[in-house]
Amino acid sequence: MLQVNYIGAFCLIVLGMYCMIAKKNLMKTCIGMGMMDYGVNLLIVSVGFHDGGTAPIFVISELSRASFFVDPVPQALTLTSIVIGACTTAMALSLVIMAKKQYGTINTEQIRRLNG
Amino acid sequence: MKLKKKSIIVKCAADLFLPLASIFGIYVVMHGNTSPGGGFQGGVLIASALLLFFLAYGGKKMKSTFHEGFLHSTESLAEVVYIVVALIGVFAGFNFCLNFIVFPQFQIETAMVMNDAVGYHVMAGVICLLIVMLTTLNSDDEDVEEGSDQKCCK
Amino acid sequence: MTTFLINLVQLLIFPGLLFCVVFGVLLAGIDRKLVARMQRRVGPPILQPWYDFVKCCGKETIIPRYAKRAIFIGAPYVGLAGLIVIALFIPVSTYGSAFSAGADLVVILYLLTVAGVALIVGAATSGSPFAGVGLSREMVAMISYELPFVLVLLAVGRVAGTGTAIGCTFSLGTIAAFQAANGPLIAHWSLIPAAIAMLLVIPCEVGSHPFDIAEAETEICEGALTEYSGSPLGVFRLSHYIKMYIMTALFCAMFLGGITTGIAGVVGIVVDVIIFLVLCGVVSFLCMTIPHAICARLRVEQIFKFYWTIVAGLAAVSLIMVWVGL
Amino acid sequence: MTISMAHFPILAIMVLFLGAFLVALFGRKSEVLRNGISFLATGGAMAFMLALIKPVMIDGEVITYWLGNWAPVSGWAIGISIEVDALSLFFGLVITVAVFVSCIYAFTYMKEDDSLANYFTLFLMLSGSVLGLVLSGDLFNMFVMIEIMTFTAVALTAFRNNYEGAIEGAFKYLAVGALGSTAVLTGIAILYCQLHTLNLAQIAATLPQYADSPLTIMAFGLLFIGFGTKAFIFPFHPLAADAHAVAPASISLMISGVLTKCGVYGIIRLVYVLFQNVEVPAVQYLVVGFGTVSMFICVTMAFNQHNFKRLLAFHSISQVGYVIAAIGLGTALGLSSGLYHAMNHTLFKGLLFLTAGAVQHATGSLDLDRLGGLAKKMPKTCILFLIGAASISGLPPFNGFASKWYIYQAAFEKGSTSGNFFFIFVCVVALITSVLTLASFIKVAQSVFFGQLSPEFKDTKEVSLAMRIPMWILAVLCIFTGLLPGKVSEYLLTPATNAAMNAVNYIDQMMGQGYAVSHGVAGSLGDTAVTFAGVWDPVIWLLLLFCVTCAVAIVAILGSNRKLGTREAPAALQEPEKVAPAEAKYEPFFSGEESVYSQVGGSDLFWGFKHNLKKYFSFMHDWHSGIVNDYALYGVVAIAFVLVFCIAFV
Repeated sequence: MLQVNYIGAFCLIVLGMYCMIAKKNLMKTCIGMGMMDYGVNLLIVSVGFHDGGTAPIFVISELSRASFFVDPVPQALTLTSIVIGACTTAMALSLVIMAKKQYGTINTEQIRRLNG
Repeated sequence: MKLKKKSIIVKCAADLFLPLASIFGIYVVMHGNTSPGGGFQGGVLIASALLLFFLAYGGKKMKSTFHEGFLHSTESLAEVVYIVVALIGVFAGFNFCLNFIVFPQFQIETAMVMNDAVGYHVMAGVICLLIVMLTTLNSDDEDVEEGSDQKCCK
Repeated sequence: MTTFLINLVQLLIFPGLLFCVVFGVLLAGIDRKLVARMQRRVGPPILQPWYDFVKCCGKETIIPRYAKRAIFIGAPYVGLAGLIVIALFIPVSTYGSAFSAGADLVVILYLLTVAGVALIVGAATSGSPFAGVGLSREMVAMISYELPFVLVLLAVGRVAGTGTAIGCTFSLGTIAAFQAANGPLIAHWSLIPAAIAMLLVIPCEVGSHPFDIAEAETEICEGALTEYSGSPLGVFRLSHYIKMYIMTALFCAMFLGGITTGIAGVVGIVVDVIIFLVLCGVVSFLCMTIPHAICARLRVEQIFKFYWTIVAGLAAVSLIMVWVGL
Repeated sequence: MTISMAHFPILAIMVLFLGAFLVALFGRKSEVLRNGISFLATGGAMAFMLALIKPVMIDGEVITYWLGNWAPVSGWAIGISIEVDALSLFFGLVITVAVFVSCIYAFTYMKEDDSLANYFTLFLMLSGSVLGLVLSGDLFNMFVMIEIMTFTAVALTAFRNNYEGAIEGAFKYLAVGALGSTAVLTGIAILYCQLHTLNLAQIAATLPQYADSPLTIMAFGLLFIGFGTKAFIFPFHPLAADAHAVAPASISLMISGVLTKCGVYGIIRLVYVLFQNVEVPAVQYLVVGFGTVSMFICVTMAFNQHNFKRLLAFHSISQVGYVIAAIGLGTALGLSSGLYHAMNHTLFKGLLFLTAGAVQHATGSLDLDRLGGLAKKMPKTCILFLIGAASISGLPPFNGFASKWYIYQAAFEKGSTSGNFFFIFVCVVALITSVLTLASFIKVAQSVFFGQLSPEFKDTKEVSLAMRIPMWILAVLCIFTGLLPGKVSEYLLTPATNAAMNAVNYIDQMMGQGYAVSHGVAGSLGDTAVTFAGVWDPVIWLLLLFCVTCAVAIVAILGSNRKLGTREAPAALQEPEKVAPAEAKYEPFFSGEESVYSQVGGSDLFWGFKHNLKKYFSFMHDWHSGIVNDYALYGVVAIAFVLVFCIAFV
């Protein structure tokens, strides 16, 4: 069950990287960045997942040795990471909008005034 | 995808769900320190109600209803509040971000105040972001659309 | 107080200012004389470089329009002073060095760069395109000889440092002590390629004839020195002579140390120093006079290729042999 | 009410963030308020850091601080912590000084831009996040701070979005930087999966048990390349070049002086404290190899450049290469030389970027082929530039030389004691890189400050004092740290080195005494005593130089007692078109054609060098294609290489 998650995370990361390498469109580069983010998020959530565990919501009195729940820390991490990913994506998209205004294109082959 | 003129169904639905969405968001913010969720999620929920408003009433109405400048400037106020409240711990002789009860009779903890500050900040920030994005992306289309509609009517 | 006076004497007379100037001028004069003899000319008197210098100092100094006055005038003096300070760090046979605690081989490598940079900055501020080309060539020459020079230094440091705790040294004092105990390093056969490389590095560092691309007067009107006149020009010429002494002395200190009479006392030291100076003269003859007499000037790109392939190759062979313990 | 020393780190971070939000709140209208808040925030952060020197650097304390008093429970760190040892404080000091200088410089430099409240908000957030990164004791917090840092740095790079290429540079930085962030986050996820903790000290304590597990090694590789991305090591250097060239100069200072230091700090923490695997030969090859390749390739790339700041950007990576190569040596001398060079790099590269900014401010151009002869118009900036250039190219007695000298000693010593030729090779490359750096700065000096003044820039004015003061601060620091390597080493480098080499103390201070030993962390790494293979005393040299210069000058003055002296070139030369009759005696020499503007441009220099290596140079030029896909490809290849290398050899 969990292996699927790991394989999925790996596939997402690799797909994201592929997208960044191969696609000559700034929008697709952004999508690639997003996919990498999601892949890592999936990985982190899977790391904290225990098969059959409950949601980690307790009051102190309910908590005992026997309580079996999924690790809450990775979920917090994922949340933070999602927020950061959203910011990064927003930033990247706004840069794409401005690049389109300045260069008149979003083809990476033509956005290369800084080179050499 | 272009949206046609706002239909009455969307408007009615929005009128119905807007308060619900907002209240749910506020609920999540307020209970952030004791239950799952918290400032960020609640803030985003409230802000997403804006999308509903946009769908129903359009960009111009949205811009006139939500005061972008005000939200933008008070957004940083929330952060300042957060840091100041967190610093209370330092000046009271404890550590930064320490959670303790400020007003025992109301069960108000510093964590709650901080949570609310985050909620407000996120809400203001995301609303500003949405307004900026929606107006830059759709302003031209809308004008053209309205113009063409008028022509058709004439 | 006595220490101070001794230091002052060392600074100003031996092995400092006066000695450097006298011996540098002598070396240059002998070099010119020998070249002339090898070309079947009578040649100038041996003190001709000194007459040149004095004559230059008596002439008017003209500062070009684009020059920044302070830098233009100051550069030659700083370069000269930098060179003389190096002389204080190089051990002179059994007399040793005046301030051995001050610097090691790497520092000397860089202090030599200071003199080069003084020339370059002086040339750059003059604003002449000839000077621009000249400084570009000077810098290329610097890049060229730096690689073999570094390799030689590392090879020598490794051999001389065999006795120390960390198995390597950059300190000239340690190198001198090693040679005093074990004989000159040139006798160490794996260092012979390094010594040859070093002999080839010296003329380029000094900028003597086949490698004088920076001042090639037939091509770029004196290059870096185009706009210089009067005493700054004289000082640059003097720096050139002193560099001849310093580089040969460095070679002697690195490879020919430990050739001493073994006599104790002042007489022994004097004799040793004289031997050292004679060795300097011989090295100067080998590495500067002979190429000067028999070679035509190389082109810029030839120099670079020559140093980064043949000379660096020699030095690298030596370094690797030293490293694998041969 | 006194605030104990333990609060100072968090206050230093928070004062910057608070300043950022206050600027956003009040700084839109009033310039005085905006500058005042920024000045107080950066100055305050610097004061807090300086106040910590006494307890941390000299008395050797380690400040641990649990946010919200969430102290560890039964050996498990459950809260977020701040831990300041000498290593963190060293970087904290470097960062706050650079931030402070950049802030004062920006007051004048950015004056003509609009929406400055945004600039200072982002700037202070950037500073705060960088400081938070080095002081944090929590791995995930480090990641968050890295992300804030990248994010704000990208926004600031694109701040002058009307500049050609600003958007493009920022986008590349963001996109390829995301690869690095992904690598860091994946590494953290893998570590968490194994250890179920994010606290640095606890990870450091428990990791040695899993040292041979492939997961650990994979995490190491990912974290290494992730932090390497933030330090812009090869092959991520094109990002730095693009970002630097288009960012405002005060931000270029931040990117090169501060952001790259975060990457360096991350790598040090990683190999010395977290994984403690710096003694493994393969790790040394990896770290030193990346450093060496960066330093050589970037310095040769600088020969191709026509833009002042882009050239400086390549040098920046080249110097960071020195630092990384030095810290990878794994000896005490190597680490302290790396730290020393890291500090010096911030100082001199900051100075150079600020002079570039001054040139840009005064002339509006950064094109090396157009500028020239500014020494006459901007003499004070020229002196500052020469100090910076002398420092970076390692001319004695400036600080660049002192730290490079340490690095050569360290590499040579390491090669000698380990008998490994690789480190000797590193030493040779470092020495050659140094002379190439010198050549490159000769090029800048010739094509910006010396040579002939282009008619285009004949009305250039010297920049104002407010811009020169920050430059002088850095210049004076450059000279002092160069002249007093002994003192710097005693008060800053040795404590920091000892702290980094002593992981046990770091763990114990955080998690309680005996925690490290109970988890089987074996003592401190290696011997922290330092021996040198050579000697260098800048003070003696400087005294001697001074004496000899005086002697030479006296002789020269006495020698020229005839009233000839020196004189400026005659008016005939000054104004070729109107020959003054009084100067007629010069006419035979200066008459004829009028002098024309002929400047040997930057790209024409060093022909002999470039000609021989023209295949290499044209290959490198094509290789830095400027296409974001290509850079992403290099990044992915680097990640893959590091992973394969780690799994195969570590």
